[in-house]
Amino acid sequence: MSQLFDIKDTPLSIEEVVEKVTRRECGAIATFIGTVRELTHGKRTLKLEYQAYKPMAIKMLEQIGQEVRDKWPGSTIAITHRVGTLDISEIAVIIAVSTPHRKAAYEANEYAMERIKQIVPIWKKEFWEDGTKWVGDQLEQTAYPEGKPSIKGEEND
Amino acid sequence: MSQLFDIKDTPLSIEEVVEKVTRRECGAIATFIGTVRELTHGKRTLKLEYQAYKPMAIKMLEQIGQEVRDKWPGSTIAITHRVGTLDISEIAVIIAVSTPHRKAAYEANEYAMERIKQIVPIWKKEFWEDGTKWVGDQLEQTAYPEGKPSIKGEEND
Amino acid sequence: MIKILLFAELQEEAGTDQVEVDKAGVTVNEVKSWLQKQYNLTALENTMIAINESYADENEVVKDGDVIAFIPPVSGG
Amino acid sequence: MIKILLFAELQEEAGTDQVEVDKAGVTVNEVKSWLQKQYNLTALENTMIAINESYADENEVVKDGDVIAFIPPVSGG
Repeated sequence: MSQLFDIKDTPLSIEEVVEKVTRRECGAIATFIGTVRELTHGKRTLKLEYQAYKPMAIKMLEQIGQEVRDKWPGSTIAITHRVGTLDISEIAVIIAVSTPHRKAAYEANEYAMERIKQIVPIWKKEFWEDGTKWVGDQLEQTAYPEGKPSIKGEEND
Repeated sequence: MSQLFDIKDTPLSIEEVVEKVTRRECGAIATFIGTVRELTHGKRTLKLEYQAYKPMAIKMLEQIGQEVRDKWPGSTIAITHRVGTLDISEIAVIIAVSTPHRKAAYEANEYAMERIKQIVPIWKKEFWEDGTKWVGDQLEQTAYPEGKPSIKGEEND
Repeated sequence: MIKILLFAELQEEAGTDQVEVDKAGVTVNEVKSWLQKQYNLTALENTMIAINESYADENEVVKDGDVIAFIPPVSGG
Repeated sequence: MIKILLFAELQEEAGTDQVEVDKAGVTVNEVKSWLQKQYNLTALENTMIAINESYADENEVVKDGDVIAFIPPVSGG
């Protein structure tokens, strides 16, 4: 099997990520697809650039996978994040979670997305008509409350 | 654009349904993929057959779409349901919802799935090693509380 | 004439997926009773009714040309 | 020798994505102060630290061969 957690610099395939979590004993697959949005608070984005600290990002994605399997036994999760330059509507991230039953698939998927925004070393640079900026801190924490991102996930229980 | 709500008797494509809801102003797409699960309460399913009252099923899917757009302004939803004979792990239903922001995409998706199970005239026949059965009433309501399925969705607010 | 549509186990019990019958002017409930006797159906109890593709009340009176669908508890998704 | 990795705006400010420097035996915090002066960095304040691909405390002492990554607030997803 191809690896469940991946960082790629080429366009992402939804079918490919879903395929990784499809299992005979699971009836539900929830996916989240993050795409490049043109307008944020009325401001027009021209394109985005994503950069990753790739080996650590994959380790952190694997850690999120472990957290998800611990919290939702019987679940399988795969995450692929894109890096490089992305145009509007291109896919930046795909999270797929399969579970025997539906409710857990949604919950685990949402949990994984929250955790990505907390601990995975990936950065986004916005390109607007009037400039560029590396965006940090989308969760609007002005500093990590404990001086570093929670790497255990307690606050999400 | 191909129609947002569809009933098909051939294998479903995730990319095709996601494509229908991808928009420049949306950054989040949540999908739900229902697949044929082999084991339910330890009992082995060999295959499933889905039957639909197709014109009414499409009307009900369209109604769910309207409910979703009313509840989550700015969202776009597409649903395709398969009919006919399905093997284990084949896709029975795909729901895709795009929204400007993430939280609403998950919520609207889950809402749509609940509503499908309440009002859309589609039936599933289980094939086991020792027999077959048309499955009804998965929500374990022994009768519709008001004598018919809620067609307005009040109980989900 | 009205057209009656049957699905899932009702279709299998009746051995047909549709019936045309001269029942205009009676209530849905009366159509249901007739159907139950005619085909000896066991699964009509929790069945919902749709008239012309919209859910309807059992007390509604059917008109000539109406399509009456008997809808067992649904199990899509 | 230790290897320092820089990302996002830190990389652009410093004009490089990695620096090798003879700083084994000092704390992460001291490496950070050195880095800030050396490259006149403005964005180090809310930065997290990883040693050998795991988040680490600023008081940890770096060893020869360690890879120290300065991690600005992340914005993936």
